[in-house]
Amino acid sequence: MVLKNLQITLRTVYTKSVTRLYPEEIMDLPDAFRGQQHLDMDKCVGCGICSQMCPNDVIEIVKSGKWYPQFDNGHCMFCGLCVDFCPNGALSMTKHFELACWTKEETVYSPDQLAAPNKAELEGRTGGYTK
Amino acid sequence: MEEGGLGMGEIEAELPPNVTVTSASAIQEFIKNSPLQKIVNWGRKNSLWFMTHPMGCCGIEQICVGVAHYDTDRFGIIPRCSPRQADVMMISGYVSKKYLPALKRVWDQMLEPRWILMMGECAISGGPWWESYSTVTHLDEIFPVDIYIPGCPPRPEALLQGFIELQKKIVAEQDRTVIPNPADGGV
Amino acid sequence: MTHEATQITSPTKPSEILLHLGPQHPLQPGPFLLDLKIEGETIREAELKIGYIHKGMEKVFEDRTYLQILPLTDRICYLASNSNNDVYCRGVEELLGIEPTERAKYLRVLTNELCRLQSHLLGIGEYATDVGFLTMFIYMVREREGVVSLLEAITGSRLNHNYARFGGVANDLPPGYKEMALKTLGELKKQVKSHDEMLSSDSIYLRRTKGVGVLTAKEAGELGVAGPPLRAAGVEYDLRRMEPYLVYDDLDFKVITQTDGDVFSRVKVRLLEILESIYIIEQCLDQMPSGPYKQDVTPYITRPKPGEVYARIEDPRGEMGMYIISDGSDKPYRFRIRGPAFATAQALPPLLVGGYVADVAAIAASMDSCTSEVDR
Amino acid sequence: MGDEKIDKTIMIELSNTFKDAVSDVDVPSPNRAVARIDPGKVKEIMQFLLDNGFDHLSCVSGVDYPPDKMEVVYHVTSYSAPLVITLKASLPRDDPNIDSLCGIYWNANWYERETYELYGIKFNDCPYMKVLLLIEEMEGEWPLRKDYAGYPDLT
Repeated sequence: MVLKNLQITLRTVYTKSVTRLYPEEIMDLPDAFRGQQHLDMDKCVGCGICSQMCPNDVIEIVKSGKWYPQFDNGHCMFCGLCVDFCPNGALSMTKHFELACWTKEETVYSPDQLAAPNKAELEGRTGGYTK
Repeated sequence: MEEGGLGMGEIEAELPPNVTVTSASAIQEFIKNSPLQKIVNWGRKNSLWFMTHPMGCCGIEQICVGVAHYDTDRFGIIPRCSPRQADVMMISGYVSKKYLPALKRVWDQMLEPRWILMMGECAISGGPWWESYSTVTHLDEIFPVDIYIPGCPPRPEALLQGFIELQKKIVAEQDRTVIPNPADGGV
Repeated sequence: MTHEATQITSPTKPSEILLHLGPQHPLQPGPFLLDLKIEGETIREAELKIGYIHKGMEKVFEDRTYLQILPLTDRICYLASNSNNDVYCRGVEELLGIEPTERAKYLRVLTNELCRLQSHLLGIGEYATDVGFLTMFIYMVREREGVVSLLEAITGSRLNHNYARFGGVANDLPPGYKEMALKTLGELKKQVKSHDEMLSSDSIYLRRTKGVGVLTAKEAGELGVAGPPLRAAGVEYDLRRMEPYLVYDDLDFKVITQTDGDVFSRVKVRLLEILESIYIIEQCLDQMPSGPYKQDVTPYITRPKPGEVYARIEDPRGEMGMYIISDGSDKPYRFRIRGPAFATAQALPPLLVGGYVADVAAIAASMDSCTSEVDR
Repeated sequence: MGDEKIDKTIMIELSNTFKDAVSDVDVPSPNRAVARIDPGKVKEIMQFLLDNGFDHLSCVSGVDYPPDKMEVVYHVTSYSAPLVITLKASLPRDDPNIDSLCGIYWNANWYERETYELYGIKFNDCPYMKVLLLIEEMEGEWPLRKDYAGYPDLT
């Protein structure tokens, strides 16, 4: 009984390791994954529908050149409603989730930061673990 | 200790000659200003034991981060059950007016050096319940917070990244244990 | 079992002491305070104090439009977020007078059952830690990661899925999903069977759980619990069978029951339900029709006709109900959440009275109540 | 768990037995039934339902209709049939109180306490009418009433 259970435990020693070696490699995220929003500055017209859709009052339309949305990630729950209802398809969900920062001010993402490319992909840290 | 003047105050006069006294805080002060602190910080950063303290959705990811798939032991980050054995408290959810006194007490029970991770948007800003009559927002004014991890809930990887950022912050000596915020009253 | 035990009185005899468990306590899935009056090792009175993460959800929901509520319903109980999405959408669909498409119904059943899988896996895992079976916890969370990845591939999020929409779902299955799912679930089935064997053969574990915290069918009915604790007592009460919603009518499944109603049976019910859910998912993947997965247009302002609806669903924890009153505007007039965990938590103190302090962890964890949902 | 026939006919029986106390009976769908009841008779009606196989009190909730009305809504159902009966009792808003059901359905206790603290509806004879979810200082604020001033809390 107890010995049999020990056998099961011993058998797992010889199975494949499941640990995802995070900082070096990021697992393959599905296409549907909802991470940090990406803003296509060419397509955005600053209509503010995303801001109205948001349940949490995350999005503020600010002027940086033209009018663009600014995201307060400290409020955002990444539900994807803003992306679903963007009439021009300017917003999209990326696979970028590494958002930890040192101060509260850094959680606010300006339009320029939203339009920047994905950091992890630039560093080539994706792939590796599918499960 | 060659700089025998450390911490010697009024009691000096009552001591026999060739005897110097010092105090714990003076030793701490001395270490802080010497290269020894780098070794201390190296030790601290590699043994960030966190308290399992699930308070909401983030609590589930907090549980997941400790086991096989993410295995925080690789970084010396180990879940502990008691606040007295933990270095890191994760505020992993909405704090209500009812829970705030208990949370403060848990925080007071932790030994220094100690750090706080704000996990998830509920802790950072109140999240979806930011307007509610029952939740406390602006927790960063109440607790000395070191790392903010947005996400609802953040993936376990994002939480790990938060820990790595905290390690960086400790090495850089920018954490709130070293540089307390004057508003905290020297917490 | 005394039914009157709703509040605790201060100790009178010198042999009695008051024991607080919580609000922060490692055995808990969330903060709550369990006050016990004990004499020796026997519990004389128990009182559960909740509200430590009360968020005022019902008030917040009255201030959001129907579509904005949708992601917030995830957060009622994060382990059953698909069920919550689904029951809310069915409520609003009934108010609007629309019907989800056929494929969407299958997709919702699929995600609901996946959600049940991961909830039960974590529930058993947490329970296993509380009875001192840490290995099982690590195995269970390892198994759960596979299910979570399956959910993530469809919905795009690990926990709070925000997947159902009025009249459909948010997105379709990714390509190659069926093969991936069958592979993972096949492995899971094997593992769960092995774990089941492990749990029912370990003599230490059996002594710890058999005959502990017995809740008979009659008592469970009086205490108003539903879900696995009730089915463990032998009552075949499952809304999937009794009030079939979505496509549960067309699917073949058993309602799992046990007879003893003790801690062991409650966990056994969950383990067997995992296998049953896998069977339902396999059927779903086979029978899923092609076609649109959502209505053509999702309006971003929804104004249902004045009226009211009470929609309910079989959550992993029992009966989840939502009572929505619409006054014709774009926001609900009243939104009432009837959570299964609330009922289960309420039934916990009477169950503890008369037992031993050492069994508190096992009984509390075997009821598997979700604090977030209790407090709302 | 009773072996009685539990279906919509209960509504006809109910309105026949309590002629003055039950009104506006409506059966919108096969599994749902709605009725309005007299708050003075709530205990008798619930006892009647319990005796007829409706052994599960699903939910008790309050609804606020300013300026003068408040409602307590009961959802009663059975472990052996899918019918959900919604019963509504209207109360005056300036002094809302109604009899407690704790003696009939044990699990009414927490639901009634919750309704009390959120709406200020008093349940007579409830064994422990104190706040359940809120902090004690908030007793008397009744946050779910429509005219509650503390929401949104934008501090």
